[in-house]
Amino acid sequence: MIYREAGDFKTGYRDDGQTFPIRLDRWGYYAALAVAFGIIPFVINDYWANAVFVPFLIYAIAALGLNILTGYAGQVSLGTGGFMAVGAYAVYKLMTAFPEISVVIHILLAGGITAVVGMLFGLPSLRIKGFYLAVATLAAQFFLVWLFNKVPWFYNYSASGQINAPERTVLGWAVTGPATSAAGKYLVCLIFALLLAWVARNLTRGTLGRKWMAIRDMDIAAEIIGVNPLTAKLSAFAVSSFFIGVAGALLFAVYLGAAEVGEAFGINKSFLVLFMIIIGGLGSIFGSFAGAAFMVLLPVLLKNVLVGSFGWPTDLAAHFELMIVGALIVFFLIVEPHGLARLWALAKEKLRLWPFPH
Amino acid sequence: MTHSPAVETYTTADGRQIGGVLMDMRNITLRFGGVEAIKDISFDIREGEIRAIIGPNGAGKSSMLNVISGFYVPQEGEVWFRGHRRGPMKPYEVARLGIARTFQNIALFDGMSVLDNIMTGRLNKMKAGFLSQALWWGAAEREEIANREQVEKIIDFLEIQNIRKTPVGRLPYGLKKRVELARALAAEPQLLLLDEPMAGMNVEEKEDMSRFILDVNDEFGTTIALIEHDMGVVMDLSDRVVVMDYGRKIGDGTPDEVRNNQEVIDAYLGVAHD
Amino acid sequence: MDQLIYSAEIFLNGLMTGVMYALVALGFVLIYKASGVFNYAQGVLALFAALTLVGIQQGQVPFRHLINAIFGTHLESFGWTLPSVLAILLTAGVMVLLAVLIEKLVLQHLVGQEPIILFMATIGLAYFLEGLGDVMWGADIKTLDVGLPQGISESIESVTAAWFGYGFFIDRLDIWATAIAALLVAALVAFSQYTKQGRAMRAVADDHQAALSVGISLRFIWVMVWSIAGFVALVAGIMWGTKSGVQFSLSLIALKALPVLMLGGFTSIPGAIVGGLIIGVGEKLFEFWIGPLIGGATENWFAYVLALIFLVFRPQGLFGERIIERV
Amino acid sequence: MKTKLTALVAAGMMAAAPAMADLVVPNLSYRTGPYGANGTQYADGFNDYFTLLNERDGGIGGEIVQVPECETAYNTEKGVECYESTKGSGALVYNPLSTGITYQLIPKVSVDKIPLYTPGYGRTSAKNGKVFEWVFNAPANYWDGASGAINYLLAENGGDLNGKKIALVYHNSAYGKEPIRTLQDLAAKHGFSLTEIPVDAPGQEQKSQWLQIRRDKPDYVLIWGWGVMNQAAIQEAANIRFPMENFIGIWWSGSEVDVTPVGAGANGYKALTFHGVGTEYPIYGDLKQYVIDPGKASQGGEHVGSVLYSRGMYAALVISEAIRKAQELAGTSAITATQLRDGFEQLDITPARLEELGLPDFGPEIKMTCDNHGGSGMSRMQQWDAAAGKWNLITEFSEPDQEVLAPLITEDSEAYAKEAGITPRDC
Repeated sequence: MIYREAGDFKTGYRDDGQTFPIRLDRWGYYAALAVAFGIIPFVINDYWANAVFVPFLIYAIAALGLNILTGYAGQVSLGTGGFMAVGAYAVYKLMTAFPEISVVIHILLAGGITAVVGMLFGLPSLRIKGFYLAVATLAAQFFLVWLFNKVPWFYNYSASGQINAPERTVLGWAVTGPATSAAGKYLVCLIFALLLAWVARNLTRGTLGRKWMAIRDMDIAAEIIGVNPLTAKLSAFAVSSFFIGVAGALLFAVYLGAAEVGEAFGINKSFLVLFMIIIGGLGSIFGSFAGAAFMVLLPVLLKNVLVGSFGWPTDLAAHFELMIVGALIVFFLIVEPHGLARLWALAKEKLRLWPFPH
Repeated sequence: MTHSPAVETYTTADGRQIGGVLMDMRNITLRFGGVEAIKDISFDIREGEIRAIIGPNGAGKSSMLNVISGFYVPQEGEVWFRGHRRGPMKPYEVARLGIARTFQNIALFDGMSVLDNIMTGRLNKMKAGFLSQALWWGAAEREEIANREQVEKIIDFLEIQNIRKTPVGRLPYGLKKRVELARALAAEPQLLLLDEPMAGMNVEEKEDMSRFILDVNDEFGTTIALIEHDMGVVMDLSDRVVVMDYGRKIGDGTPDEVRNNQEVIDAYLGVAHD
Repeated sequence: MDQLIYSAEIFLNGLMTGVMYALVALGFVLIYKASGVFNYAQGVLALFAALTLVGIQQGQVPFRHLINAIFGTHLESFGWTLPSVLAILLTAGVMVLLAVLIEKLVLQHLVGQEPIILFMATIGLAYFLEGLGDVMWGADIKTLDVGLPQGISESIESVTAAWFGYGFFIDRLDIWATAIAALLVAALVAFSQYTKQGRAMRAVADDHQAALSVGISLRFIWVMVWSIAGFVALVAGIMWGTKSGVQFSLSLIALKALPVLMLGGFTSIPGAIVGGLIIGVGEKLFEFWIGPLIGGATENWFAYVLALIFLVFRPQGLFGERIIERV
Repeated sequence: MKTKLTALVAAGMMAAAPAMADLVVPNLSYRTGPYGANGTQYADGFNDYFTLLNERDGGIGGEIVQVPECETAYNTEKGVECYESTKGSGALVYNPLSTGITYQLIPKVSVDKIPLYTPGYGRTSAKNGKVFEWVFNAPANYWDGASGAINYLLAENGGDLNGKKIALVYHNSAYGKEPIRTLQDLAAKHGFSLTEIPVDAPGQEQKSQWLQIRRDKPDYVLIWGWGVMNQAAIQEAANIRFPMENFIGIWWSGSEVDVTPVGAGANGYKALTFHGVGTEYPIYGDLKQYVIDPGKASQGGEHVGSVLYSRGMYAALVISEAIRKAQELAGTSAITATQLRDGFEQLDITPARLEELGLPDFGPEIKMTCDNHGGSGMSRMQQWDAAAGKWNLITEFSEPDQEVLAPLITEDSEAYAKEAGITPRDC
C-alpha cells in the first residue's frame, strides 16, 4: 500500500488545487523531470532525438492545443495541419526577415500569428455546431495549404516552394539548422512542451477552462449562467491555435529543417493529431502526451520489432504495422473507451487499493 | 436608481421584509410562429419575496421563465428590471445583471466535478487577466482561493460536502437538482429563477428542497421566482402566486387569494380543459 | 458567348462529378443514419472492395506475398478470369462477411457508447483494413475492368456540336455512374420503404431505444447496414477504380465526400445526392471562372468553402434534421 | 512492471544494426502509401543489383554490400526516422526516392558527411558541387528533363516551336513546380506559349484540367505527375481523344503502372527517360542465374525489367561504380562515406564500362567532377506500345540546353548558399 492518499491531508484550498494532489504522483513527476533534464540530454543521440523524443514532444504540444479546443471546449477541428503550417511559415518568414532576433521570440510570435488565424476560422463556430463545424476547419486546412503553395512570398520565391530553416542559436547553442546537436533539439522541444503543458494546466483549471468546459458540456446552459459563447469559443480557438502554431514552428524549424506545405502539413496531420487526443483522452493534459506517445512511438516500435527482430520484409512489416495499430485501437476502446488517460487513472485507482482490494 | 411606481413595502407573517419592485413584466406576448404561448401578461416580482408561477402543463410557465431569463425575447411588452427597461439581451448579459436560474431538465455540466460545476456559477466574479491565469500567478490564484471559500460555504449550506469531487454525471437525480441550485446560488443572484425545482422528486426530497428554498430566501435574502405545476408544495412556500392557463394569466395574489379564485379552481379541476 | 457554352459544358460535367462524389457519400449517410456513427473507414472500405473485386475476378491468390515469404513458394494466381457479374456478386458476399465480422468483433462490444468512441473504433478499423487489403492483395496498381465503357460520348458531342457549334465532352463512364447511382438510390428507397428490414432500419434510425423495445434486433440491423454500406462502397470503388486503377489513393476519395456530407446533412440520402451535385458543379465552375485569376487548383478547398457558406445559413446541413435548441 | 515495460520499449526502439564491417547502402524505400506501387518496383531493382554483385562477384572489391531496407511510405518524418536509424550503421550513401525527403536530408548529410544520390529527382541546383558538396544528381535532373522534352519537340518540328501552344499539367507541389522556371525561359527563347495547369494531390479528379485542355487545344501537353495523378491524367487524355503522341511525361510519369490501367487508350504516349528498359540486356542472364532462380530476388522478381525496376537498378549501378572508384582512390576496399564522396566526384561511367557491366547503351555517359555533380543531363524518349505492353526507346540520348539551364542552376544554388550560410568551395 505504497500508493495511497489516506493520510495525505490538505489543509488549504491552495494545496487542494495543486496539480498532483497525491504525494507519490508528485514524486513521480519530479523524478521524470530529473531524468528528462538530468540524464537524457547527456545520453541522447541523433536517432533517439529525431526518431523518438523530438517528434513525440512536438506532437504532444500540438495534441495539447487540439485538446484545448476539442477536449476542453468541445469544438471539433480538422484544421490542425493547416494551423501548423501557419506556424511553420510564420517562423520561416520571421527567421529570414529578422535574423538578429532570437528564434525563441520568433517561435512565440509564430504561435501568436497562428492564434489570430485560428480565431478567424473559429468564427463560424458561433453558428455551426458539432461535427458540422469540422467543415470550417477543413476549409481552413485546404485553403491554407493551397495559399502557402501558391503565393511565392511565403517561401521567399524559392524555385520549388520548399522552405529551409537557417541556423539560429540560443545562448550560443544551435537549435535550428543542420549543426544542431541532438541534445539541443531535445531540450528546446522539452522546455516548450513543459512550459506549454503547464500553461494548459493553469488555463484549464481556472476561469477560462471552466468556461470552455461549460460550453462543451451544454452550451445553452453555459450561456444562461453568464458565459459569453463568442469570447469562450474564440479564446479556445486562439489558445489552441497558439499551441498548434508553436508545434508547427518547432516541427519545421527544429525537427524537419525543411518542409513543403502539402506534404508536411496536409490533412493527414490533422487526422493524426485528432487520433492522438481521442486515443489519449479528450480533456486531459496527460492524455495529450499519452496519445502522442502512442501514435509516434508505436509505429517505430512495431517496425523495429517486425523488421529488426523478426527480419520480415519491410512491406509486409508496414502492412502488419497498420493492422496491429488498428487492432490495438479497437482493443483499447473495448477495454476502456475513454482513452489512455482514463486507463491510467483506473490503474492508479486499483493501485490505491492494492494489496487490499476490499 | 429610478423605481417604477407603486412602491410599497410590506412585512410577511414570518417577519421578512419585502421591498420594492425588482422585476416588472408589462403586457408580455410571446409567439412561436402562429402560436401564442403567452398572451398579454403583466405581473411584478418584489425584492425579497418568493414568487411562484403555477399552472397546468402547457400553460406557458416555462416560456414565461425563459422570457424573464432573457432566453426568449417577447414580441410585445416590456421587461423592467431594477427600474430600467431591459432591451433585447443575450442570455449571458442577463446573467450578468444578477439573474440566475435552474432548469427543469437538469442542465449541469456532466463532464465536470460538483465543485467545478458550482465554481462556474462564480465565473462572472472572476476578473483575473489572461496572463495571470496562464501563469497561475497573482490575481488568478488569489481569486480562485477566495471564490473557492464562497463556494465551500454554499456546499456546506446545501450539505453536499461529501460529493465535492464527484463528477456530476454519476450523481442521482435529487442530488443533481441540489448541485444545480448550488451553482445558481454561487452567482449571488439578485433574482433566482427555479424551473420546477421539485419535478420528479419523492416526498422526502421535496421536503428537503422546500427547506433549502426557504433557507436561501431567509439567509441570503435572495428574491426567488419559481414555476411549478404541483400546486400543493408551492402554496406553502410562496408569498405571492401567478396562475397561468393557456398562456393567459388567470390569477395573481397571495396563496389564499389564488386558492379561492374560481377560474383557478376550474383550471386545476379540469373544467376549462374540456 | 463561348464562355457561356463552356460554362454549360462544365456545369454538366460538374453534375456528373457530383454523382461520383455522392456515390462515396451515400455509404457514410447509411451508417450514420442507422447507428449515429461517422464511419471514417468508408473510404478504405471502397478500396478494400475494389481490391477484392479485382482479386477475385483475376483469380489472384489472397495473401500470396505472405505465403510466399513464409513458405518460399511462388504462388501467383489460380489462373481463372471470372465474368464481371459473378465477381461482383462474390465480392458483395465478402463485404457481407466483413460486416458480420465487424459487428461481432467490434461493434457488439461497443453498444451504447458515445458517438465519438464509435468514430474512433472506425479509425482503428480503417487502419486495419488498409493493412489487410495490402497483405491480401499486394500494393500494386490493379486494372479494374468490369466492362463499363469509358471515353467521350460521341453522340452527345455531335448533337451539341450541331446545336452550339461546340461539341460537349461527356464521359460515358459518368453517364453510367449516373444511371447506376439513380438505380442504387431507388433501390435503397424502395428497400427502406417497402421491406420489413428496411422499416426496422428506419425505426432504429429514428429512435434506438424505442426500436429495441419493440423487439428489433440492433445487431441484425447493424450487420445489415454495414453490408449495404459495404455494397455501396463496392459500387463507388468500381466507378473510381475504373477511372484510375485500384490503388491506395482510392481510399482518399473519402475526402471528396466530406464536404458533400456536410452540405447535404449526415442523415439524408437525397442530401448526399443534392450535396454532391452542388459541390461538383460549384467547384468546377469556380475553377473555370475564378481559378485562372488566383492560380488554379482551387477545387479541394473551394468544395469546403462552398459547404461552409451553406452551413452558415443552414447549420444542420441542407437536408439535415433541424436542430432545436431548448433548455 | 513499469521498468520492465520501459526496458522492453527501449529495446524495441533500438534498430537492429547490420554488421559494421560491410559496405552499407541503405534502401529508403516505400512499398506502402499513395506511391507504394511505384516505390516497390524501384526498390526491387535497387536491391537486386546489389544482390547480384554480392552473389556473383562477392560484393564490390571483395566487400559484401549490405542493403538494409527501411520503409518511408513517402513520408518525410518516417524518412528522417529511417535516415537516423541506418546512419549509425555506417551508411555510405542515401537514395530516398522522394524530393521531400531529399530536401530534409540535404542539410543533414552535409553535417554528417554522407553522400546523397538523387538521380532524376531531388533538388535540381544540387548539380552545383561548389555549394552542394555532398549531393549528387547525375545523370539528369528535372530541368534537364524539361529541356530534353522541348528539344525533342524542336526536333519534331524542324527546330521551330514558334507560335506553338504547350500545356504543362503538374503535381501542385515542390516536385511539380520544378520545371516551370525552365519552361518559361525556354518559351521565351523559342517563342512557344506555355499554359501551366496545376493538379492538387492526390489527383484522381482532373475533369476541370482536361476540359480546359480540350477547349484550349494545345499542340503538346507535358506532364509532371506522380502516383494516381499519372493514371488519371492519361485516362482523361484518352477520354478527350488528345493525340497520345503529343502527350509527353517526365520520367516519373512514364512507367508501366501509369499506362496499363488505361489499356489501349494509352497507346502512343511518350515519356522521357535516362536509362534503358526491358530485359534484353546481357546482365539479365546473370541476374536470372544468380538472383532470380535461386529465389533471392526482391519480392520474388515480379517486376524485373520494368521502367522503375530498371531505374532502381541503374541507381544501384551508379552507386556501386562510385564505390569502386572510391576503393581505387583510397586504396582500401572498406571505404568511408567521405571517400565515397571522392569516388562520386571522379566517377566516369563510359559506354565501354556500361558494356562491361552487361548494360550496353543503358544510360548516358556519366562524368562527375568537383563542381559538376549532375553529369551531362542527357535523356531520351520512350513510347508506350499498348498492344505489346512495353515501352520502346525512340530516340538516342541527347543533351539539354545548358545555355538556359546553367544560369538558373547558378542562381538557385547561390540563393541557397546565401540562405544557409554556405561559402561555395573552390573547384
